[in-house]
Amino acid sequence: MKDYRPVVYAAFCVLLLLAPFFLNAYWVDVLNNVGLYAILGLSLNIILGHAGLFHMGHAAFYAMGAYTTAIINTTYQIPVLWLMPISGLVAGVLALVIARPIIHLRGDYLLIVTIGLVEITRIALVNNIFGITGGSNGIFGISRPEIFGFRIRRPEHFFFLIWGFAAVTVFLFHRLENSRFGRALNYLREDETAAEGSGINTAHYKLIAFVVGAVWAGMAGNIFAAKMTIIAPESFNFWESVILFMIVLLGGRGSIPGVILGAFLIAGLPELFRQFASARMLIFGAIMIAMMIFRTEGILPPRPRRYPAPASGGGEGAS
Amino acid sequence: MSLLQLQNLTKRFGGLVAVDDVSFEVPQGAIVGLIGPNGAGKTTVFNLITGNYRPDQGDILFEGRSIRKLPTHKIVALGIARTFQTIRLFPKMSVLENVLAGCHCRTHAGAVAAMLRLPFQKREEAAALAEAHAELAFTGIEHYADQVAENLSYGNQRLLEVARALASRPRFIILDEPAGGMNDFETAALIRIIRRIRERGITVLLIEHDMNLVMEACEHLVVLENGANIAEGTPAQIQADERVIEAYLGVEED
Amino acid sequence: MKKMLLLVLLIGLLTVGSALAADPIRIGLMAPLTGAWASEGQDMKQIVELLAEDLNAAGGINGRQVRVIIADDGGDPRTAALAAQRLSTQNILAVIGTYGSAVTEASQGIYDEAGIIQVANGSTAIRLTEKGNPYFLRTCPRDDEQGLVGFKALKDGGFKAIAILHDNSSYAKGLADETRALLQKDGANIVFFDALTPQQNDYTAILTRMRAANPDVVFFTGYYGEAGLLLRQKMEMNWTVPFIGGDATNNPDLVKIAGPTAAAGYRFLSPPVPQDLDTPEAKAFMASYRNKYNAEPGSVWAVLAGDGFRVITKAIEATDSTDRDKIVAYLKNEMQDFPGLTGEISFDEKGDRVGDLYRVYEVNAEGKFVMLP
Amino acid sequence: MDFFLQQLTNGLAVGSIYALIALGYTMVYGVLKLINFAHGDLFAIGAYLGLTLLTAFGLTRFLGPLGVVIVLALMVMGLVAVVGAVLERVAYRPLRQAHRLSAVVSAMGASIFFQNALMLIYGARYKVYPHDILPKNVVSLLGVEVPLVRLLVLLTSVLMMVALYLFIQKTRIGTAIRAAAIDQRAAKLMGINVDRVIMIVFLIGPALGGAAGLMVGLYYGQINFTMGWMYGLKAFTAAILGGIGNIPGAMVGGLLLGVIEAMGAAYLSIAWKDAITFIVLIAILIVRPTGLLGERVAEKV
Repeated sequence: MKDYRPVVYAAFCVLLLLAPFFLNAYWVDVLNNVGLYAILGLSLNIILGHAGLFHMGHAAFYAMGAYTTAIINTTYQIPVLWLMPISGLVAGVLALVIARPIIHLRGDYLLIVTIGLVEITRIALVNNIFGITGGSNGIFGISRPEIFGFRIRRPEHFFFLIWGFAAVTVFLFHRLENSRFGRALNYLREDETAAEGSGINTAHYKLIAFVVGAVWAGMAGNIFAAKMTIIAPESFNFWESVILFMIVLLGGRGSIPGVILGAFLIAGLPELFRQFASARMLIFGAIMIAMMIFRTEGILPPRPRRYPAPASGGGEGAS
Repeated sequence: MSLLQLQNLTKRFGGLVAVDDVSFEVPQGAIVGLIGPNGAGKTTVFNLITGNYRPDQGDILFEGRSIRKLPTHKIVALGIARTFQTIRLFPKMSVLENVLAGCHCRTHAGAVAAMLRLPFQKREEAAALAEAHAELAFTGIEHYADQVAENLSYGNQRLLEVARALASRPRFIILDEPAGGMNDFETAALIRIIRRIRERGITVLLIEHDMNLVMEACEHLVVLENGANIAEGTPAQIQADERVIEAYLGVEED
Repeated sequence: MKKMLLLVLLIGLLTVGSALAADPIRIGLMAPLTGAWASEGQDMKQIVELLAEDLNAAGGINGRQVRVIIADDGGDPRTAALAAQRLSTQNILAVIGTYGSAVTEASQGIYDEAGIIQVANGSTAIRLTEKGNPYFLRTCPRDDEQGLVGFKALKDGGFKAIAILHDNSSYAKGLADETRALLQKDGANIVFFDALTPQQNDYTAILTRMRAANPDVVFFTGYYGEAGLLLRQKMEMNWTVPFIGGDATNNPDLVKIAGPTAAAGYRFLSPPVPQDLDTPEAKAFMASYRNKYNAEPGSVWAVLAGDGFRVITKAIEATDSTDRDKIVAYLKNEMQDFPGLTGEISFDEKGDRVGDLYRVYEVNAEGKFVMLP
Repeated sequence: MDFFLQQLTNGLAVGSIYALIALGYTMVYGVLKLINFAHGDLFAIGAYLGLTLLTAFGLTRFLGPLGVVIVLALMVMGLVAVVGAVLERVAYRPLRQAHRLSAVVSAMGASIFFQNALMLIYGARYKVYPHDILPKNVVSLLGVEVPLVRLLVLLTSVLMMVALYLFIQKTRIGTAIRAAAIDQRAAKLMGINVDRVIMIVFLIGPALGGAAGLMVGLYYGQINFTMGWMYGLKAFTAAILGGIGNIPGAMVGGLLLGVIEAMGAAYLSIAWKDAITFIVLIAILIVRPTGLLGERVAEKV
């Protein structure tokens, strides 16, 4: 059978690129949300999809990035986009510190601890920890980002910022997947003992998976803060983590196209159902069950990696 | 000098003494068999060597250096590779990727290098691929390279574990019942492979119940019973040893 | 994915198309129809829909019908920004809502840029009207105003040891902070200040601790659900300290939850609700509401959304125009003491509601709210 | 000391409800290794059904308080059990062979579905149980005044837990459940109808959850459609704390969680109460990675 996926992907990219020229501000903003969730989903995919760690606290890292941006921007007026690497770094370092003692927990025990992490983060934000998070009011007056003097303000502008960053993410994460690092994460997901026995420092890779995921979530938090200009703790609650968790699982663990599709479904479908008003989440819940039953491994599960054929027919004994 | 020395190794699980004051040495370049009835503590000894378990007493020296406290992946990096009694492959990944796992500890590229595709990362990746293919060829399963590991036959899964272990460029390899589940034809091929492993300068320590294999392949045998080392010597010596015969016969009477 | 996008495109085009074809005056309502504040949002929707129906039945505004377009903000800022984007593409003149200051704030800039008048109903944070945003008004009072009322009530009561409890929501926290600051300046003795976690049913641990601080009054700034439970569990503990609450407890469900015995004597500060007003507008509204929903209106915030709708339609009628600047100018400068469902309504230049709004209510022995003189 | 004892009883009462819900999580987990994220919502359904049945049949007119509670409990438990079994049949059984995380998504979908169904059927406002069903007496215990109902809640939960424990340990079905929990394949080979075992687990767990919902309704009076999330999360925490899959663990975990919460609020900070609880949980798990009573088997290599 002919592989028509490149055609589909290309068509998707073209349609997406053209979308802001045809859609109204609302639908563009829906796509912006989808894009943000896609970036977050891809970052969680490293931890949950590739390394197989049950991490249901990703919103915590997202929050750390958003708050880092908000606090520094509103106190020192440093342009928002400059803060993107700093937000990523702060989230990454905190992830390293937090994940260190809990990394050896398995499966569902890790799950509840990461839920705890997101709850502790939210409660800390609500209680205005260190007097810098603004409590439940959050932080307001975050400035709009600027690129070469161009002020990013309208949803169409953000569309290109967000999906541009998503494209960079896809590009880099695709490389990451198809590398020694990506494989190492998969080994530890498949069988931790065998991975360690093959010489892989599993604890190290778990930590790095957390850090990479957190850095990206932190940078997504930066964009989120810039887009909203106000952030509040309720945007980073446990439910937000659950949404990200579902995006990865519904789309297909370890699959980049899957996660993006997952973001479209989880962040986009409820918007399509707005006409059902109060019943929209009910329908959404039912559809989630149905989708999982019909595609048990996610809608677009990952495809096997491809490797170049060996140069010669394979020789005798390596050493 | 002996490559590996076990000194008065003891391991307890609750009240059970699984390994009781075991000492033996594995000379450089040898093929040594560790035999004994089921439950004698053979696999536990392996797990102690590879750092999966920590000994309660005693020490393990590899090339004269204690590895008792090292984590498993560091022990692999020092040059000790192993296979598992209950096959532990990465079942959903391809055969080639399983072998690449072994290459891991000899390569270095991290997450950033991978994202940027640095030149050294590309070279390293190509070299690892070549090496993985070579090990598949060495064990004779190269045409399955693109298959999913769990679809291989039992015998080939065992060989794949050997290939994965070899890909870590060990100086010492530990095979835990490598012939388990193999037919006679496959076992004969395995014996040839074990010999060729030694020819590559790799010392072999194996657990095996297939006495034909043990007697044919090993130069030196260590016999465990109830966690204790009861005899040691050449296959001929062991076959004549009263205590060994008793131990094995005693088991068969049960 | 491709199909999905086409669908998105199609629906997008349809909404634009239908918006352009519309003739009636379009007014948006942004409310938390789902999520943690769904009960407030559903009440807001019921009230605004009812008012619109009644208005249209009576001939609309100067002959033009009114259409209410509803968007769910889910009670969270992100969804609210989306809802605001959606409403601003719907060709609306003004929007009512929403509930929660952070949620409102996330939508403020979007409406401002789209030139849509926003009348918030449950967003009391001071800063919302301090930004110089010309099209933003609110029918609810600000935290500092209510803080002042809270302070006066506590001071007039002659309480010596005061406990303040909030729930860490931005509204309750704001009120608690304002009141505490005023009390401290006055040299009052605050023996307890902390926040409970909403929706947890069991507050005995908190009550026990609060009791140990031995206050002679408790000022609770949170919501009626928790207030009802606190009163009920307080009674079970045989603790007789008086409770005073903020306007988020102005909801008849409070008595249902606490039970009339436990609720009796409870006081709270609130703008008046239509049940207690004898203006013809309030009476007509109550009759209509009871007739349609066979219940009493819930929280005062939902009624404030109704007032938002009423002032906007009044301004359109009075100016006979859909020009935003004229409407806002009318609301801020010309409209004086408009008979609202929560008392008389006037706005100042910032868009804040002015006037002595607050009343003190007490729950009587039958469990009815009685406005104290 | 009075203060401490008072807080202890406060914590135990809350904890006994957590424990009762936690049992449902832990039983399902024991057999299916599935975290039933919809379990909290089954609990909420129990609370709502209790209210509906109570007002629909006017039970209070011809039964005493005890009679009302017992009849109501039996009806609620039966109905919620049916909902649970239907949930298993529709949302989980088709995913039995799939990766265990797939069923988690299905469970979350079910949770969203139930929660919004409750909102659509009953409305978003708080619902309130009548006040006059339970006695209002206060009893004195070790010098501490405790409402009688509070003791009854604790007592009922403990009784149910003991009954469940005996059922699991002493009956044939209980043995089958334990066997299926250890190794489903082996259980099947031994002639155990695993599908039936799972069905039974999905009857008992939700029934207990429904009973807990009814208790919350009767005792606290106030219920709302989102309550399942909060209680569900707490109960899941409790199950993990005790060692998930372990029935006495769920009881211990639940009670302990309630006490930790009460003590956190009593001696540290009320606003930080839930954060303190999670920090204690994390600390416990760092020391005992499989919970308090969870099995700690050295992994077989």
